Amino acid sequence: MRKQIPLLLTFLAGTIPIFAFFVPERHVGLVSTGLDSWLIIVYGFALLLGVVNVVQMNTNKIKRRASGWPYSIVLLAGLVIMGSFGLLGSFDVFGGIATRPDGSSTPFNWLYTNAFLPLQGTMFALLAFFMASASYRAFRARNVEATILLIAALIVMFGRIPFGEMVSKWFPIVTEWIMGKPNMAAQRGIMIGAALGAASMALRVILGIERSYLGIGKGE
Amino acid sequence: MNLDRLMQIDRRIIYLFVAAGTILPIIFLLGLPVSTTPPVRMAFERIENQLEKGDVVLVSFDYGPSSAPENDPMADAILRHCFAKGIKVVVIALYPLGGLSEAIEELNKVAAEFPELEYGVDYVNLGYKDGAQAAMRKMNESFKEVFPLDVNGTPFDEIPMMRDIENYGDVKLVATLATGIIGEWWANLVNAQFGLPVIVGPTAVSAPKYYAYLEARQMVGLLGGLKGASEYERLVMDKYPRLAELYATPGLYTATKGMDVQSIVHLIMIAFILFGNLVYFTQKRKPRAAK
Amino acid sequence: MPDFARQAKLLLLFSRGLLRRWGIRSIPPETFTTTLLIGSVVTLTLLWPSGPASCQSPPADISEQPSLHETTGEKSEEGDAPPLAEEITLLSAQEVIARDAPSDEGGAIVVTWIEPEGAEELGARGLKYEVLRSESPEGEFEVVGELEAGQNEFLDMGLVDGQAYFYRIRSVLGSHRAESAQTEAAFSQGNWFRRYRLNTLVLVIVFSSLVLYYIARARRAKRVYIRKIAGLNAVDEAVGRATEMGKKILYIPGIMSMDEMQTIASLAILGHVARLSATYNADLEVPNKDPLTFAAARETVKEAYLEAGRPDLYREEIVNYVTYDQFAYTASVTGKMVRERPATNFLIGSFYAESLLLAETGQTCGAIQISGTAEVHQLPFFVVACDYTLIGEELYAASAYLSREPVLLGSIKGQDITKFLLIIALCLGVVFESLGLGFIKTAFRMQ
Amino acid sequence: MPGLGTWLAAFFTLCMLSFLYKDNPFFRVAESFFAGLSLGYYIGIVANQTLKPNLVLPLIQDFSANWNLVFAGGLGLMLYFRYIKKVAWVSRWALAVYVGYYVGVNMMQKLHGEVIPQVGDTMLSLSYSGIDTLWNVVMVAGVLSVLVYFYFSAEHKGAVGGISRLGIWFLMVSFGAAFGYTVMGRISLLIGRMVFLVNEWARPLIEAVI
Repeated sequence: MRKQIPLLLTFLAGTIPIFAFFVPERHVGLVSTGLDSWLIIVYGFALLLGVVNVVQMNTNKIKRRASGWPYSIVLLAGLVIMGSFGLLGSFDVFGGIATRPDGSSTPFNWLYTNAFLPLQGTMFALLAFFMASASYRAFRARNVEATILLIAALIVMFGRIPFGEMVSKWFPIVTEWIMGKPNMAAQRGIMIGAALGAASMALRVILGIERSYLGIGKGE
Repeated sequence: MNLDRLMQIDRRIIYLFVAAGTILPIIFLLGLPVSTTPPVRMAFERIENQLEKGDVVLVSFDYGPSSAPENDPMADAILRHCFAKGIKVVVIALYPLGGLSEAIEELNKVAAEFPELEYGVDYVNLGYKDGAQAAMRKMNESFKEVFPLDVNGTPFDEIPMMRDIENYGDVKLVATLATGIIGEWWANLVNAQFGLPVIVGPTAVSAPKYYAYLEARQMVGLLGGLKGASEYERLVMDKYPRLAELYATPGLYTATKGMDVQSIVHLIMIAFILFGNLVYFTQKRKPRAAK
Repeated sequence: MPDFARQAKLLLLFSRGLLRRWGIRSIPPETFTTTLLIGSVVTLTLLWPSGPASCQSPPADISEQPSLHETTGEKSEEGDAPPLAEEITLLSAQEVIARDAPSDEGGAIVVTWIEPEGAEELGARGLKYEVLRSESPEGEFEVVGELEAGQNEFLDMGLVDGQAYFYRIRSVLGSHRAESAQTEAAFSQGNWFRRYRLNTLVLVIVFSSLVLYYIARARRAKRVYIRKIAGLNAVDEAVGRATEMGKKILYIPGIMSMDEMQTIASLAILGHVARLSATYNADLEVPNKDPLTFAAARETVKEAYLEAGRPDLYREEIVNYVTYDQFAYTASVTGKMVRERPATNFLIGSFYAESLLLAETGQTCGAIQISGTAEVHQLPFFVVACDYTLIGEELYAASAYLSREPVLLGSIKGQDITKFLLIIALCLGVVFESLGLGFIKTAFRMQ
Repeated sequence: MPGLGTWLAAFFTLCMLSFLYKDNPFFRVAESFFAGLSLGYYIGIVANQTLKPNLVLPLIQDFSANWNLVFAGGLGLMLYFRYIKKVAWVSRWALAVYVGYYVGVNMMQKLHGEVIPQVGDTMLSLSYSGIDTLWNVVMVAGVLSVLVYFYFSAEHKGAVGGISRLGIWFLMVSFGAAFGYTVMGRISLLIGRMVFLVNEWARPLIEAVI
């Protein structure tokens, strides 16, 4: 019974949106959108699950003096500072979490602007470097496939900068063509295939055939 | 042997090149040649030839910090162009994630370059309004209802230049610097329904879809990404010596510099790829020759 | 009443039979009833009139109509229609019919009519139609819509289901007016099928039946052939390598939640990897960005260790949570890669910009990397930086491929046959389109 | 002199960039702080933008109209039953409903929103005059060959093998091109960070020092 109720719940919950997709009748739509708004709340609850785990792991690390434990203190400090500004903000302490009416920052917003955004932006910007090293290593004409990959990448990279246009006016034109025709065709092929794969997966989940995500083995 | 080592080049050497290729052009102006394209010239000529001193242009900040490197220079170039020509500017922000901070920052920066202009008379910042599409519709009836106060909290009626501006009818043009869907709304909603001419400055990624609007004449100009912005800079520099001087200021980030970075880093990457293949083939041929 | 009871019992038996077919062997009746009860309670609460989703407010719809009327009305006053000739015979619209709007949730009536003779010519001079509505045949008619000449259909929305409505069409040209006959009473109602989604319904039925058929066939021990997928053949070897080297296996299930099919596919593969790790006593770690995926991954790994007969090796730290931000998560995981130098990285699931950051760092750390995603925009980066990449559909086929379970393999076969039919349809569509016959393409139009 | 906020931002930017050289304590501090900070940030966001407006406020303001949200809250709480040994198995219920619902949504979305329109859009006419026909042939051939590549239950030999090979080539063109096309956007991001470091932090700092 412990294993079957979840499978039945999955089945019931899974048929609702499928039914609602074809049936315009108002009440059917209400069930579907209602369940949707419930699940947004459920998802909100889930975050705390992660927070609990992070706090547990890091306090353990500090207690055990595991290697790198001082960094756990840094992590928990970040969590406590930002988290408490955020929670207090929801009771309108410090003027909420956005900017105040006079344009000045709340503490939450100040940390967001001066710590969160630069950290996030820099991590994202590292990609420029990684693209350079990855392309140097991978774009080698080892075989037919790798050569095609290499040539397509080189043409498009040339076609995107003014220098390429100066060398030949064909670079931007060929670039647009590659992006619009063969690239588009391949992406469509991938999308159609993947969509069928996902739909088949969905069907297996609804029918309870695929259930490893619930931690329910095949034995039952 | 040596070639082997070249193949396994330390990635940090590549990183060093990329970093240098990014920082140096930001500090020193290289000024690689820029050729202009019709969509950008259309935008420039619209402001240059069809507007007169005293006309009003609406500039909408519809982007945030995430796309600032691309959109900032466009906003600056258009603001500078308007100010240099004596066109009055109404600035608004409709993008929720940081549109207002961009609007304040860029307008303050450019306005400081034109000390002869006066806030409230020659330019104004009406601030941010949420619900972009609704605000855009409502502005057709009344700017005042959408923006009762400016960004400093001054009531609409106490701003001298706003006395003559009631709705879109009193504005000659709107320029939107956009990262998301808001730019499209200016074209397919405001232009289509209210007939206000629109110039859009989108990011490079979203530029292709705007060509359709340009062809359908729902827009009067397009500045696609950094490239478009650098072309606009070239056009205003050629026309206004004062701006050319300004754009040569060392500490100023411009699209021309950004585009220099793009060209150089792209070329660095291409060079490394070609070099890698060169070494690969020389090495591959060697054993054969030995046989 | 006994009839009802018998039907209910039959339904129960039928559902249990179905479930048995799907491999759920025994369901105690009380479980089934409990679930049905829970289901009906949920349904009832959601159906409660003042539910959270009952935000459709008909008055809002109605209030929009007068404004529409207003603006168009203004235009017609300053309109640029040429002055009217004195002699003009304005005819009324013919055959005005009002009926429930099809394929909707109710509250709408569609009114159609045939334009009067000469409408085309008069249209150029500003002929308009006003749609008049009343709730009783003798009652007052009010204007609910205004249309230009050339149109002959009006959708009246925001109505009350079950209330009778009567319509007339008034032709208006300058000061001339001509009213049509009144329609019979029309009622709006909710419908039970969206007819314009018929093509999807057909696809769903064909697809599901094929999948179910081949599952049933595979159960009857018909072998299913699956082509080689290099990335999946490498899984066992990759886990073995980590065991030999005494180093970690890092499994990253993407950054999306359990509402994403790729995540579910990834967890199926994680189940396999975890079983292998348990068997070989390899060191597995699964860092998570999404909290629900984290919860599910825990269940998956725990069960896998149990199945492998090594519940003693399972530790809560195997599956851990990092943070909810995409890039903070990436920073943590790349840091972990550099410090702990895992022998094997699995990057399987839904990835965005972090794909290359993770894959490139893993590559420089010398790990064997097996990646898989259906995100078209991230595939290039995985292909470039990983040893093996599961592309799109290969990701979804993985659980069947790895487990070799007939039921799962059967579903792949069913999916392939659907693909075959689509290829045929595509070829036919191209041929007919080239011949100027667009009916196949029309059948694939999405609405 | 740059302000406190600018100093903080510059510090973290440099810490993150130092990872390019190698792992080091500065990066580790930034990385750990970032993990904690971002989690705290989302606690704030979830509390203020999901739980407060969707659950707490509706229940407080008008309980009689929104009482069914109690069930949503209950479902959410079920996730935590895993910490109570006796009822731990109930924690799967919430997950089951969540997965079930979105799996149903996904199935329709994929078949209706992806398969049907993408197949339909590929039904291109091959009877135009001139180059357009050739391009349409490329398009149709690309989609078909990639689909054949994804055909699992046939051996990729002979004709099927040949077509699927063509499919791989199309995939390679696409991957190479998409890679090259993305470079520009990534460099823009890097420019953003570098302009911040150079113009907003380093330059005022140097000017202040000199």
